[in-house]
Amino acid sequence: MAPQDPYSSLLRQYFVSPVHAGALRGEYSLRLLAKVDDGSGTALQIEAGIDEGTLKELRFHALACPHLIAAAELFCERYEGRQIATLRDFRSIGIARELAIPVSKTGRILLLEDAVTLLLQETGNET
Amino acid sequence: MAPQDPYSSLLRQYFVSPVHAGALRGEYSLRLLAKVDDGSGTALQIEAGIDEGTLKELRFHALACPHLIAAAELFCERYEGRQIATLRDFRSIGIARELAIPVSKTGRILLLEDAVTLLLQETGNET
Amino acid sequence: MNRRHLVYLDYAATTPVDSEIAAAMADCLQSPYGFANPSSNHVAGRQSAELVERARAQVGALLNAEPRDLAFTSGATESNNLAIFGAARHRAHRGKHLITMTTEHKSVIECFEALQREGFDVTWLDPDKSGKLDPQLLEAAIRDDTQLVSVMHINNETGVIQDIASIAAICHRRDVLYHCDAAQSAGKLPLDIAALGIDLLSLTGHKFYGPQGAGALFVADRPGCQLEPLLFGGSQERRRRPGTHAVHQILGLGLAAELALSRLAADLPHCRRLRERLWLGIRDLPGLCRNGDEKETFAGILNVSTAGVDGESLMLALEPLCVARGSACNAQSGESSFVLRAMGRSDALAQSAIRFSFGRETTNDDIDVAIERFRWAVNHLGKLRPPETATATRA
Amino acid sequence: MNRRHLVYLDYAATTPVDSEIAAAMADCLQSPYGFANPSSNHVAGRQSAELVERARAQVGALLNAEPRDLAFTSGATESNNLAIFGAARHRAHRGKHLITMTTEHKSVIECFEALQREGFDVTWLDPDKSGKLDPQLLEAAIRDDTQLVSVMHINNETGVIQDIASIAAICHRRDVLYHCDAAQSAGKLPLDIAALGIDLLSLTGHKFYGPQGAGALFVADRPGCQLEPLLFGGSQERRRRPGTHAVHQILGLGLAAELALSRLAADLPHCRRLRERLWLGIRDLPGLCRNGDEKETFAGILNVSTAGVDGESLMLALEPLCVARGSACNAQSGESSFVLRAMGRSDALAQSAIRFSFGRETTNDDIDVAIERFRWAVNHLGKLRPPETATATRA
Ligand SMILES: Cc1ncc(COP(=O)(O)O)c(C=O)c1O
Ligand SMILES: Cc1ncc(COP(=O)(O)O)c(C=O)c1O
Repeated sequence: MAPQDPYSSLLRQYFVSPVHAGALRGEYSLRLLAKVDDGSGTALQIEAGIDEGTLKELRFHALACPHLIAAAELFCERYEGRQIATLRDFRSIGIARELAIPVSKTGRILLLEDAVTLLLQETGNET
Repeated sequence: MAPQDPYSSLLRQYFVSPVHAGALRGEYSLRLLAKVDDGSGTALQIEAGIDEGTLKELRFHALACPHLIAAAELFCERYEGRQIATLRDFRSIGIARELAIPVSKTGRILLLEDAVTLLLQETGNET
Repeated sequence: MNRRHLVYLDYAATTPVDSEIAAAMADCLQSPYGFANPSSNHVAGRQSAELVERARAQVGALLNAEPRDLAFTSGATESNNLAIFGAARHRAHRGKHLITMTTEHKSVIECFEALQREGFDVTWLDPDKSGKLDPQLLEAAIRDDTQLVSVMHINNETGVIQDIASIAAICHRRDVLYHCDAAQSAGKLPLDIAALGIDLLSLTGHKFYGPQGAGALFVADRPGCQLEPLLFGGSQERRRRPGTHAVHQILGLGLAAELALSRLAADLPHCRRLRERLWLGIRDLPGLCRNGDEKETFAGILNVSTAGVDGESLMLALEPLCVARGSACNAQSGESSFVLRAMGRSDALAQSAIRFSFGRETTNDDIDVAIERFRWAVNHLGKLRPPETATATRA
Repeated sequence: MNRRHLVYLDYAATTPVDSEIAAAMADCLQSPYGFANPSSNHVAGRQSAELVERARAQVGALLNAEPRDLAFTSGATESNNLAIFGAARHRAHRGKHLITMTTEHKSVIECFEALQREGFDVTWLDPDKSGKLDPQLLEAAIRDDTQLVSVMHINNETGVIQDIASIAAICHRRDVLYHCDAAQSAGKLPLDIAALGIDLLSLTGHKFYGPQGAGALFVADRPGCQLEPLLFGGSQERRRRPGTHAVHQILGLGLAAELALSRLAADLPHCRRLRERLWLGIRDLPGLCRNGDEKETFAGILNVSTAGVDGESLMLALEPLCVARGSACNAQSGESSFVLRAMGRSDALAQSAIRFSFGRETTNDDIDVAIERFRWAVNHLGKLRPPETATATRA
């Protein structure tokens, strides 16, 4: 019942300084773009710069609530440098926990899972 | 609307020090007693010691609200030494004004008027 | 009349605010952001919301209740209205029979009267001569269509304590909601809501050293115990009670609850000693009798009637004592106490009743002034009394 | 987050308590007998009652109303509920048609919704795009069986000021009661109840530097303007509102009214200057638009929407500014503002709305921090926005 600050300090940090916001800066053999929206204003897009199966650079744009912005930033930070295949195991719930998103609001970041799934599909199409 | 102290300072004074409370002390050619009550607990009795048509001494007893006690005391003080006939003009409303009894409570001292009327009747019977 | 000479023995009408609580409330009012609206979704708002939730936990601890089952209100009058109208109307489809007592506080009685006008069927139970409810009477009054029983804990005029554990048990056995107006007992007697199994309980801060205008209603979290709200317009208090929270008020209520819990053990014997001293000092007066069960009466209240004395004159003669005739609620009207009448007192005795009530800050000196003044007043009025007027003590 | 860095621009949710008023309330709480129950018929009680009546006179002076026509309540939520339920139910035998607006405060809207469920027929008037009610619309909506019209004075989200003089005149001509929720205007705009001919008016202390939890309802003393009470149980407030008076609260409300009267002339231009400064500082931002009529809007509120920006993210980016999304009441739910939707704003624009509100203690520095922070936030979120996302300003 105690009214909590709905934003953890980690969430605030990623929200205020999303260093992965914006467009890709480098040159990559493969550039992928996943765009998703919820039909009522919230929109997320993730760009991946890929070389030899590695996510060399991840960037995002979002018109979204703080939770989704922070989640997108955390995702980009976490998966940069990893193999594409690791995306298969991605679940937004893990990020929700890390950012201490209240259970009632975890639904807000499911769009991130959709975007990642789309990204994986795109890589499948390309390879 | 301002909540007033329902008791004026004069009323308080007569209520706290009713020097005319009690029974007659002197010897008089005529002693009269008027007893009235309202049927629901309030009772007033006034005794008059009379010589040659003069109210030489007036005393009262009361089981009553503060207004009636103070009114009885004021009556006794005021009429002692006067001629019996002056009782004819007695109206409790004058005393109500002097004691600054709120209009909504002036009805409480009508019993005094009844007692005075009775006293007058008694003197009529006696003379 | 000089304030300094006043002796305040009207704790059952309202207690002084504990000085530390008053200071904390003042701090809250004056703090840079303590005032923010707890519903506001910004830093200052969340700080206020935390103050509100801390207070909720403090009140919960006093009652051994889940904090989330408490709704803050503007006082016990509102809590009683919300509980009684809310439960009766919410359960009206199941049945329309309600039970209460003739000696309840007006804020309970008048709700039931209004419900009667709405078509509910109310059984009014009388107390015995000592002011207590015989639980058997309650048991017998419950019918298949009974939905709600409201019986107070401590009576505000006499201090008589009802056996709420038995009452709650009977209600539960018969699947009837039990509401308890604990305005006079919360913070003064131990209360364990969970153990007692009370469904609805009203309290108010100003009866236990907290602020006026701050109360709470406990609503048990169990099926069937739901309320129609009385006020509409916002999602505060889980929609049970909308309106901007009065942060300083709720903070004061919470602190009063916390303080009460730590002072209960000391306050009660203190009151008992004071009452004993007072009673010993006046009991020999002619025509005097005590109202309410001698044993099962809250120690902070002594209610006495004096035969052959007018109540209003007695009150005036008692100045500068601050005491009550009946309760504060009917002080203005000058009616004789319906509580004492229901206990079988004669009208004459009921109208002479004086309630002394005291508490944490009352001293022996206060009691001694009261004794002296009361003796003087009764003697003074006794001298004024027409010689042959009846002074029978018994009703 | 350090309190000192907070900039409080949420005066429409609640104002800070004036420091002298807070001190006077603290004095009252701590004074030897300031706490007594005003219904108690003893010296201390009468002193409290005098404090209450002085406050009543102060509130009366603010409104040019007869003090005796004011009932103290726990705030505007309760005042609105009492006025609307009370009048509608009392006049139900004459007719069951009621009129209000879709942009009223929730504590008005939800009363009418509840009355609809009780069988009343409610006409909901929409404002025009500027947020104002066209009096012709009202005139046309009144029927022979119309009993009550409720239209607020200043809207709590947009600050839009309704033409209550015309509304009152129409209502009077048609023999319909007019209730005005003046929670946002009392103490901030001149209000002359006698001249306006308003029947029922609600106000609350915490919107004009008084305490939370203290309000009043004005009830005109004329035939036909009577109320069924909402709460029962005591003869306080001429039976319109029972319960022990919260003396310190009422005292604070009265002082706030007195202070407001003396500060009105200075407060308004101060707010106007602040709002101008704020608007000039942000109006060039891309996608920005102002909500509510530019002229007939209370100077203490500036409500703006920003296309292509998420409202919740904007709120967080604005920290440590304390501002509001919509109003405090729907802050928690995150719904987009129904007030702006009723004014024809798109959902996207409505949900990005930010209400800046300020007052007596707001400084130019506060405004400058707000400008800087708002510019940063809009730019920050603009950079995050997917490139092709629409940023159309108009609804
Ligand atoms: C037994 C009882 N119930 C209810 C109330 C009402 O409380 P409040 O005045 O805080 O509304 C009181 C006191 O006034 C009381 O003594
Ligand atoms: C227009 C309006 N009406 C009513 C209210 C309710 O006032 P309170 O919270 O004091 O009950 C408010 C503020 O909360 C308001 O802005």
